[in-house]
Amino acid sequence: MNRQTLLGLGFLSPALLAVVMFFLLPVVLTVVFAFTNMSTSTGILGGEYQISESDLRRLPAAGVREEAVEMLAGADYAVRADTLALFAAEFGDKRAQELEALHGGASFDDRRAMERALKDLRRDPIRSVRERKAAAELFRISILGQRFPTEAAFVEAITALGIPEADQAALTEAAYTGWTFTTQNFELLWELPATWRYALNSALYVVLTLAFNVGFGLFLALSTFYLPTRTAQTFRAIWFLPRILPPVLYVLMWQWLTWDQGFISAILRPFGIEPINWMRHTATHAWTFIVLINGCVGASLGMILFSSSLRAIPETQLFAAQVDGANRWQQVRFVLLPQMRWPILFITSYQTLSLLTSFEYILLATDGGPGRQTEVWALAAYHTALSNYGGNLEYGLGAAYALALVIIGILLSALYLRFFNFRDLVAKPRIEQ
Amino acid sequence: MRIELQNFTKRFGDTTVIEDMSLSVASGEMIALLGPSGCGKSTTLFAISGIHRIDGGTLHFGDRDVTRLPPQDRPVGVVFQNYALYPHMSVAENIGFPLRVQKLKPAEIKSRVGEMAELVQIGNLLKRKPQQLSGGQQQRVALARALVRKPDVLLLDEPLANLDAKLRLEMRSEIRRLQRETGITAILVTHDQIEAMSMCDRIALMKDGRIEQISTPAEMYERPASRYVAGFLGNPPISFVNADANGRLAFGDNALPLPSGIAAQGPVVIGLRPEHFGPQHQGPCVSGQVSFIEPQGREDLIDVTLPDGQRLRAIVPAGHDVALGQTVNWQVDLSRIHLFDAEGARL
Amino acid sequence: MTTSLKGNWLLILALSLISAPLVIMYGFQLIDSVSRPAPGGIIPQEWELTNWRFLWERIDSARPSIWRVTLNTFVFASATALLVCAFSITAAYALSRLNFPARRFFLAGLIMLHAFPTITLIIAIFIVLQFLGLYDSLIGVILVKAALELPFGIWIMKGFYDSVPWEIEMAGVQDGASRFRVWRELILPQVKPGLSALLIFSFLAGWSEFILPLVLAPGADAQVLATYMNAVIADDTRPDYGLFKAIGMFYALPVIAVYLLFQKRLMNIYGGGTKG
Amino acid sequence: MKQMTCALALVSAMAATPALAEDITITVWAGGSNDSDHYRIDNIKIAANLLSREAAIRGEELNITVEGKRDFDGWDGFKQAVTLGAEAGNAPNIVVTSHLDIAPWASAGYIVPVEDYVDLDAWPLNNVYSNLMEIAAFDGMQWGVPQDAESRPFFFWKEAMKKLGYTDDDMDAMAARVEAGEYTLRDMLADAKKAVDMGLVEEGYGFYPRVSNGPDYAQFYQSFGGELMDPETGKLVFDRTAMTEMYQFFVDAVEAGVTRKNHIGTEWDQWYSEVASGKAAFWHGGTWHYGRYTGKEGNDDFFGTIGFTLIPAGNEAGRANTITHPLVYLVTDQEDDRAEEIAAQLVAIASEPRLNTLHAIESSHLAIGKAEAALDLYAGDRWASEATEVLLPHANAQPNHPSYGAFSEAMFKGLEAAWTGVQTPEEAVAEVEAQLTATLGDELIIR
Repeated sequence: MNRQTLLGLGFLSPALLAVVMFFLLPVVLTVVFAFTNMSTSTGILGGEYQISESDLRRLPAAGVREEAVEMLAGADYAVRADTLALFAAEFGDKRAQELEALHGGASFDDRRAMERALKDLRRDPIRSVRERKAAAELFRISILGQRFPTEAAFVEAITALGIPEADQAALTEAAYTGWTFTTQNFELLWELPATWRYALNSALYVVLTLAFNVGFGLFLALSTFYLPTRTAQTFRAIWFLPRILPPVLYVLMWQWLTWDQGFISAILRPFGIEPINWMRHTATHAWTFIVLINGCVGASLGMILFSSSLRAIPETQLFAAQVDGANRWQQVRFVLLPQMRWPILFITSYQTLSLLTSFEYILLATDGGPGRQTEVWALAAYHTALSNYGGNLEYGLGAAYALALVIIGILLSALYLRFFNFRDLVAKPRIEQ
Repeated sequence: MRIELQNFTKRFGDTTVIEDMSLSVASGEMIALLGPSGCGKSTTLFAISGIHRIDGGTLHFGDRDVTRLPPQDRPVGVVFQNYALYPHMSVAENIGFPLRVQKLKPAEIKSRVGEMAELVQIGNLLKRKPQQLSGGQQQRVALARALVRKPDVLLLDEPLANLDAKLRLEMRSEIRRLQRETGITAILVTHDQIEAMSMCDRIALMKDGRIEQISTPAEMYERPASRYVAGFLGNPPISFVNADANGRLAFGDNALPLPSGIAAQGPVVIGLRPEHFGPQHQGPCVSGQVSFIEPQGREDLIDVTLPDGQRLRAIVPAGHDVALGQTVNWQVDLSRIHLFDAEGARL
Repeated sequence: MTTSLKGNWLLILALSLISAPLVIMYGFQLIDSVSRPAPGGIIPQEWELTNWRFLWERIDSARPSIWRVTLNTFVFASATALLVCAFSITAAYALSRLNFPARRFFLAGLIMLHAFPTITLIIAIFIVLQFLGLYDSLIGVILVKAALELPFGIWIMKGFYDSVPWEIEMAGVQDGASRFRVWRELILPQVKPGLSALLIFSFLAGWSEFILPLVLAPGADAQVLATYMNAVIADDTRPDYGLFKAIGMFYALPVIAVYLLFQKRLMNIYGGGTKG
Repeated sequence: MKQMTCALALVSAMAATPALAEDITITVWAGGSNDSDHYRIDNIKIAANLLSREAAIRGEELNITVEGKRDFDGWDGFKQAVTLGAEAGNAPNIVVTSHLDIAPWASAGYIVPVEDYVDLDAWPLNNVYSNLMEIAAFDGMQWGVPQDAESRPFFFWKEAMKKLGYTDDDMDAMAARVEAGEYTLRDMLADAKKAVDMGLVEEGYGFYPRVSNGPDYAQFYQSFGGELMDPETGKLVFDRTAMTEMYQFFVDAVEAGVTRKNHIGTEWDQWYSEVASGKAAFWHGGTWHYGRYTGKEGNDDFFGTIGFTLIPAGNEAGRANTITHPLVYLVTDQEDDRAEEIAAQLVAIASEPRLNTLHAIESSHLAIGKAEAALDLYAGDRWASEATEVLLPHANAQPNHPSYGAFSEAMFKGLEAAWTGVQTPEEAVAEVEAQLTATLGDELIIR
């Protein structure tokens, strides 16, 4: 390994580490999660083993025989010889004898009842709540509602209950509270009508916004191109700000513009137009503003890129065109536009991907409303996995949504490799030693 | 310092650019690598400088094998076509950089930079930044920087390409002067035959990664080793005429006697420089029709189209009375014609 | 191409009309922060500074002080910017100029990442952060944000390195300097404009970031202005556009200042850097 | 079992070693809480003070620091923060949240049952209304303790009603008529239409519902005969007819010009100021709205201007109802069992009537226990006592089921689609059904 190799790898390694940690690993994890049923209920980091009351009715469907289910059900707490012996060992024979006298042979449905029974001890009462709870626990004969951290502990417990070995595997599987591997997410995506709508929304969003971005960016670049420098700069500044203003603030401005008591409503009121929430009145309204909000951000990028490539076109060409009698529109149509094919192509391809995966502005503006009409795919992924009113975060399903975008992202960026003229990019360094 | 490049081979990926080339440059000699772009002359230069790895063969400076040395360790100074001055450094810092790398004391750097600046005559510019200099001044700074650490070899990569015509003339002699004064072994890469001929002791004419001929400028002009060499040197260029050698050289209605000592049979190519053809010479005649006259002041260039459609060019002193369309029967200086076989090798 | 104002009045009129909504929004952003409009109207009635009260008092006992949040935001944005720049200048140089195994592979990877939908990875990123024990900490969000900005930063810096003439590098090497020294003393000074543009750009990106702190650092200790402001807006019992706008103004001031100061360089990065 | 063995070990350890100074920090996160809800956190602080004093008397030194946080980015942000925090192992010790979170969080192991640490039969927990305690239980275990109670009444603007021809007596009898099912949502719609037609309120302001998703909409589902959970099997119930009729009701309201088509998403600020000042004839809200109307919105004569009832029945199959959606104190699973124990004890103390009354009156919520009604502060508050009387006995709650969140979400999205005219009620119901069948599978009963 020569010095250049060492230096190259050394220079690359900090960035490489960051990329591996926060790109590569997450991509792999996303793929894995997409094949799981991970959610708030299952937790992320693995689960424990528990049979709850409501699980009992699910067990037959999971392949556990009725006899086994019945063994699991039944009374929870029992005062009988073996449990009393345990109690005696911890809390003394005298208490055990008194309890046997009071409740010997009794069984209780829940711990609360068991605790009440323990309170009946008069001669040497257990005063501390914690101790009484610990004592009640000694009489537990059911495993319902108990969590076992490992499979081994759970199997031991059900074996102790006498569950036949034939049922143990199915029961253990059903008792696991963590996530498991499944392809259900994809079936679900396929079946849900909403999925298709989100995909359609995404397509609509990308196409409309992109058209606005490119068209408007081009218009801004061309029109400011012909203006005196100062005037052009002013307009460029106006259109550049949306790009660098924090999204939270930028969307707030739009909300102020559009809400019932906002600017548009106030302006139109004297004309007899009832104030409405212009951003959320109908799906069309919402789409219009989604496109405008995102479009104004995107158009600035187009404007700047196009402006700089316009500046690169030699002025003499325009003089020549003027001499040839071309008016401005003809200059634009026949001289300028044909030379901007490459930047237009770049903006289009680059923004397709970023629009496809961006949802920040939509989240802040309409949050997908009204009626899921502006819920795009990426936002659906975010909502499903990380944010919904119900608080039930479905990481697995969300990852499946995200996976679709990841795959599209990889495919599209592979395509861009061709656009970006990869051969030139990887031209060998000219110093060889 | 003598440079000995032996069996040099260079590949970029799968394409072999230079194969099995040898070149030796005597100590204190200045040699030109001349050729059209893409002939491998810059590649050879970069291989000697160490920037390109040598894929096959060896390179010796004197007795020292430098084939595997990185460029940092080779006693070589390079002047690049665009001078590659460091834009953020002043002239003095630019020239002093190689010394700073060698960790010399600031005082010594200063004195050597001053010395070098005097040598290239830019002593008054030391505080300027490169962008404040004219092309010729930048050139001088680049030379000074290349020479300051007293390298054994000076490599010049198209050093005059970025200068205007007048400066080019001036720098031509300036570089030659510096090379002579320092006695350094120098290699000049150029595609300009005049530069090569006027500045160098010897010229290596390259084609497709090979050295076509290596000799002094006069020798190369007088006795080109191949049709290619003959065609490359000379302005206005040499004219070629296809002829059939059968005891004499026949082409169309014209024929020339075979020069003495040359035995040839079958198709050959005659090379005839314009200055050896015209009404003012002694020798056998060739007739044709004047098809073009280009006045040059002191003399005129006149194209003569032969009956078989081939064309010869002549330099005729001004004041002649030749008219366009006129049929002429002009002499050829037979001792100066060059004969090449069908493959282009000199006969 | 510059021409006189006179011949362009139609163009200017059209542009002004189209720009009006944005200008109105900017204008009222400022006006509403220091005035109180009539109910249901838009014309300012009184001029007052009460909307700016958040600067000297807590608008809600549960919210951290604005200064604390501003400090967080500043730390977040500057640390992100520094990290991005530090990692980008080395990695981009290696990719642009150095010969090492698998360079092609890294370059292809860079282009992929450059266009990659990063935000879709946020669930998985959470897991990684929590594995590192950096969830709900400013450091964690800084690392993630910096990592997500890196492909862009490397891309930009590579563009700037690519435009430095090879001869400078060759001359340096020929002058006896090591590659590292050539990079540090000869090449780095040439890409300074790119570096400062990237620094500004990453700072602004960090300053504006919303989703990452929202998801990865919900605790009060790591709150930044974006999440702070959004929380104030989301608090449905006391919406107060005047207050929002004042906070928004406060939030936007550094952005505008940076824009005015470094306009050219910012345009530089958008204009020149992203070209393939 | 593990917890219990740990606990046992701890108990014995504590008995064996002499008392040392113990410092512990308890963090409390409260979701959906505003300034007026500060007692959700402050009561834990007071409880910490009390617990320390109790310890001091026993001769132990127990220093508890309570750190509270309630400035979250809405409920979504709060729940996200708690779940991700729990996954990352730095969840707060106590969370104040919707009882609906118990099911998913219990399954995930984020929370521990309070019944493991406190005596439910002892004061003050035995004072808490048992139906509220039931709401904080899941799968046979008591996971949390109700933090407050509320209910979601139907409101009407008295002046508008008067102009519609209702006398004061009629209005006083309204609550009873609604309860008896004599005055239904359809009657309300007719009245609201009249109010719009007569110009008493602007178009779209006849019936002015909640502007975002919330438990409120489950009430309308119940009004049309819908049932949320099957008590036999514990599965969620999707009643096609009830759902369709409920959607249809809102579509009709829009078509009649009584409700605005773009109503969902209206700014809360605007909504509050409008309903509190009589811009709307009928609306519905929560008991805590009283505080907002009389406070910030400046309605000085609440009882003179606003009447309230249960949510009226929608049809024969349905019933007048109201949903209480109490927030609960939950104790999260921690490495340190001692922290869980202290947290649970603090929750118990914070449920003392006096402490809870502070919160109830300050934030216009209802009492969680019988004894509170006897306290001067509570009894002296007309709203609290009247609302408790009219509403609380009829209040039911949404079911604690791991998938109820998805159910509620889907139901509202469908409603929104029908309401805004994107789909017909039938289409919307069909889509919601398809989605719920796919996501809930066996856990859903379709009727």
